[in-house]
Amino acid sequence: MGKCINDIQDEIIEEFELFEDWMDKYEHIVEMGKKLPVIDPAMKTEDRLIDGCQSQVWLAAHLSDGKVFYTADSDAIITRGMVSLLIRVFSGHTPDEIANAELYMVDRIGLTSHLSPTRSNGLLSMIKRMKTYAKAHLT
Amino acid sequence: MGKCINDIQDEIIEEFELFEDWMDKYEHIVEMGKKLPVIDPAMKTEDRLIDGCQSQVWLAAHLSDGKVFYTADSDAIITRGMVSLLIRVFSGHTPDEIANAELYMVDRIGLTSHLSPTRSNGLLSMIKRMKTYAKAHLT
Amino acid sequence: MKTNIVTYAPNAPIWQAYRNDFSILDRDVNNKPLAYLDNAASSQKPNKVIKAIVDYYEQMNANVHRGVHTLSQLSTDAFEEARKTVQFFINASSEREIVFTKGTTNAINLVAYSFGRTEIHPGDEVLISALEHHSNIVPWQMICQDKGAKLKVLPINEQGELCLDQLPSLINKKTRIVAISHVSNSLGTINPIRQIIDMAHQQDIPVLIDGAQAVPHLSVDVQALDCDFYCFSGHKMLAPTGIGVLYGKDKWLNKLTPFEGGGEMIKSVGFEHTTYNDIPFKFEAGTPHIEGVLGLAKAIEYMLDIGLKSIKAREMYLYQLAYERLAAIPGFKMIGTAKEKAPVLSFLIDNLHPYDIGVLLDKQGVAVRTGHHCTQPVMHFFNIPGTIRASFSFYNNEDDILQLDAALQKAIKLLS
Amino acid sequence: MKTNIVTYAPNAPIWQAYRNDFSILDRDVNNKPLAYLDNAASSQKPNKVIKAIVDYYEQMNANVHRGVHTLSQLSTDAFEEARKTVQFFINASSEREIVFTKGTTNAINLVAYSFGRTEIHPGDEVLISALEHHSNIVPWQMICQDKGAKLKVLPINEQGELCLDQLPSLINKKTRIVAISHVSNSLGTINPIRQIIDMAHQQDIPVLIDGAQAVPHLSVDVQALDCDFYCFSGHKMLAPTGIGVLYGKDKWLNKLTPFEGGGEMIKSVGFEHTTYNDIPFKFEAGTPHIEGVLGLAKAIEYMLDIGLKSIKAREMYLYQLAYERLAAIPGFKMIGTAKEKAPVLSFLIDNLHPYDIGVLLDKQGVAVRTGHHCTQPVMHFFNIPGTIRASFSFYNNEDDILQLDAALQKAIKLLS
Ligand SMILES: Cc1ncc(COP(=O)(O)O)c(C=O)c1O
Ligand SMILES: Cc1ncc(COP(=O)(O)O)c(C=O)c1O
Repeated sequence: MGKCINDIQDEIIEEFELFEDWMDKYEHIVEMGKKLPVIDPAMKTEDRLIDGCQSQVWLAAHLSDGKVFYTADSDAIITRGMVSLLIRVFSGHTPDEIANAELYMVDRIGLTSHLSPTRSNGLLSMIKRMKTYAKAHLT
Repeated sequence: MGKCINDIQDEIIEEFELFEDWMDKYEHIVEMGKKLPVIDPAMKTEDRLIDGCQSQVWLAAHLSDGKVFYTADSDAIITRGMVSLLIRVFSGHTPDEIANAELYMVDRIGLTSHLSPTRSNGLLSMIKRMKTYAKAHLT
Repeated sequence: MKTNIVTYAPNAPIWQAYRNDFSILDRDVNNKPLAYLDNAASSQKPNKVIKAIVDYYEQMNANVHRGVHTLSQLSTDAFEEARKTVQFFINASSEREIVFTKGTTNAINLVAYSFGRTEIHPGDEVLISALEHHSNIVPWQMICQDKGAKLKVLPINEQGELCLDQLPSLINKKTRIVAISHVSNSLGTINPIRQIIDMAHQQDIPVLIDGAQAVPHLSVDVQALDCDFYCFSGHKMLAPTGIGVLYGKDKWLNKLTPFEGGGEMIKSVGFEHTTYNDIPFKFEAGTPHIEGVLGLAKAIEYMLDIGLKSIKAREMYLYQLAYERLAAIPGFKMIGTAKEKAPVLSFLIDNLHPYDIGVLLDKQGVAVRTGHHCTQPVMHFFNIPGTIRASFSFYNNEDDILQLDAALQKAIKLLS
Repeated sequence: MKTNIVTYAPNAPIWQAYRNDFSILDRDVNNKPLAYLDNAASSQKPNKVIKAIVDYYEQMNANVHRGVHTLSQLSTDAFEEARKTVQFFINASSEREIVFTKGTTNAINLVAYSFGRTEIHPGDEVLISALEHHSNIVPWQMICQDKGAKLKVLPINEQGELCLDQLPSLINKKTRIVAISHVSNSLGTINPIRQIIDMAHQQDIPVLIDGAQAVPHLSVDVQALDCDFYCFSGHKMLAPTGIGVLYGKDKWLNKLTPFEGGGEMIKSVGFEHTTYNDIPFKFEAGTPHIEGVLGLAKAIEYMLDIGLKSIKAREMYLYQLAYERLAAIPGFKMIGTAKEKAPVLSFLIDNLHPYDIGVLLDKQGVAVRTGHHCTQPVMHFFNIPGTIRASFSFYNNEDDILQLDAALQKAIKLLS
């Protein structure tokens, strides 16, 4: 059995504690952004697009074996990095776990500003959609 | 021959110098307002009305013997007092004298605020009309 | 016995402390202490509101929304936080129902244009009342003229109250919207809007409430009222000029087309096709009045800190005190004697012209408003050129009223 | 040789003194000194402007026009004095041609609605350009849709300049109005509006100029330009938010019907018949943004004190300096290379996303704008998601630019 959502969040928090300054932190995010598997361009359809005004996010999800798996992409690399973090937290869990998860990690690693409702990067809408998808598959 | 316009203005200035405080000054204005001959209601027509938003002024003028004579009225007594002062200054003079007169008296007796363009008592428009009438009869 | 002064002054030292928050009240006018009794025209601003403006400019000024940089983030967060403060203040069900406007007038025009564009057709009717401020008359006249619709008017009685019994006969199948003030600015009448809204809703007719004179004095709950639109201005409730609010029910704001076009209010712009943003942004074209919004939120906090109930009690006490002093003056005639009243005292003295009184009160440091108060139809109804209006705020005090009383008596003496 | 710094800094100590008038520039952002280079979005405000607001509220706040009492008189006088200051600033022939609005967007909408109501008919055309801010696109789209008219667009070339040669073929008997920006906000292009106005006037077509980005940098003379309407915002030129100006030729303002209805804009109101006030009041419904108007006048005085020519020289010096530093960075690509430019530097670095750069510059205290800058059609034309835009004001200095340069290089390294 895989780790539960909060274990992954704690793991990420620990990971980020290593970084001394913002440079290292963002370097890490950019790194993750680069590593996120590139999405099939055919998947980048209108209905998967979350328009963030400045950077765009595409999100796809499917249910397999009672668990939700997400794939996502963005045109901005920092947003990709954040997207990759969120997928790492949510992907592979049951709809129930996802729907009820409390996302405290972003705050703790000092990246809250990226999720402020007034940020124009589409991340907050992405989380909403991730949860909405999970809720739609609640048993 | 009557006094010239500036003589009358100086006379009024002297008159007002007697007053020690605003009370006396306004008492005098109200007094003059009361003394101003009442205008024939039939004369209070639309075209003679100067709408000042708060108090209204009616102005009539006629030329006699090459001199302009004004009659005027207002629904507010302080405005009537001011009107009476202005008539005293301008009435009975030639169009030329009126058109070229510089009205310094209001300032000197400390009532400028009544003539500020933003005052809503119609006095400034009244002076304009008095001069316009005179100009129309310049020889 | 000349006067019958109410002796209950709720918690006076506290009120003196609040008064001290308004520096302007310390100034002289014509060498007399200022007695500012023109609050219905515009209120004064507490130091905290002024400071909020200064702080904004000294610490975080930047254009809101869309910006990635920190100042822009800070401004945007504060701006949207302020929207929630307004939501809380009038108990809207969502902050998306709060649209920032230039003021009440702008808010009413927004509805007249946007609602009018799709909902008003030739032969339709718009119902207002005879008590309305010009700002709740002229926009409807304009849209009615544009659309070939008809403006209907609910009359008032001698007390300055709406003739509610005539409402059923004025609302019919052709009525598209009812637009009524919560509180009359020239007479102070508090209108029974709850009843009016209910009656209109029974026929599925939406109601707009002009709340410009209500929010400074009453606690307003738009959900309890169930009104469809509610409009008010910041400057009459301790906030800066140039800012106001349109509350609109979610369903209406979503349904209506935008009023002004420009930045902020779009999702995407092409020359062929433009899609609009979500509410409330759809109705907020252009860079907003950011300092005004922050000042408004601060003003609301300030009022809530004092407590809306305390404010009301204090103001009615002052109003009552003023009424009892002035009513003792021979020739005093109150205009507007409704049972339910806000702290607005409109009156005349015999046949004296309001303008004359206004000038002489001003000479004695007393600021009241004279004239028609942008409600000419009300003046026509009473067949008067205008009134003298003293309007009270919680920061006024007994001295202001004594000064008004004495100055008024002196003015009358001088004019008689 | 990596850079080729222009070494001429006109009168640097003076500029440091001016910079000191802007307290906010002393603050830190993310533990770095703030380098505010988002001036095209909104400018910072000098202490004198902030003080003008405070003084207004502490000394003379009262509603303007109509009031008899002293504070109302003082406010009104200051308000109307401010109108004259604006008149002087753009050399209008009369203060009656100055209408106060909420901003540029509001001013353009006013014209689109009021002009549109009587002057645009089915089949008519409105001509704008491909360089316009959404605020000079959407209002025209909306009125064209309402009226069954057509929106025509003057294209731009690869330099981001208007294709002036195509103008004659786009202006014809059906064209009712031409609406063009003086200066582009996303690229900085200064448009040849004098020529455009002349060409339009030859066919008796009125021209509206969106001057939002011009007034902070250039000296504007509406009589010399002979434009029919000129619009701008206070907040981009050192003045408060929520205030702007519509200049309109006397003959047009007199001819057009009002936009919004309400207080101030009427002469008399009856339910049957309402007559409107004279210009400019006819277009100023509701209580105006008084502190904003006074702040705007103060901002103008401040700019005129420095001198518009000096401001321009200083800003072009900073722009040139920035350009030469950044152009030396590998992958730097300027977007918008018009011959005539305002101090706005829009650029991209290779294929890096503007948003990523924006975030990393912000981490280093540098505030620039990234994105489409409310000119999506311009971004479509260049087929880019947006740009990074550094825009300069006279109060910026060499350090701001060095900080931008260093931060940009660090961001690029991190992203590559
Ligand atoms: C060229 C141009 N036009 C219009 C506007 C809109 O100005 P405001 O948002 O102040 O109404 C702007 C501001 O972004 C602009 O740069
Ligand atoms: C009842 C009422 N409605 C509307 C208005 C107009 O408000 P504003 O001038 O702030 O737009 C006022 C203010 O005078 C008012 O008292």
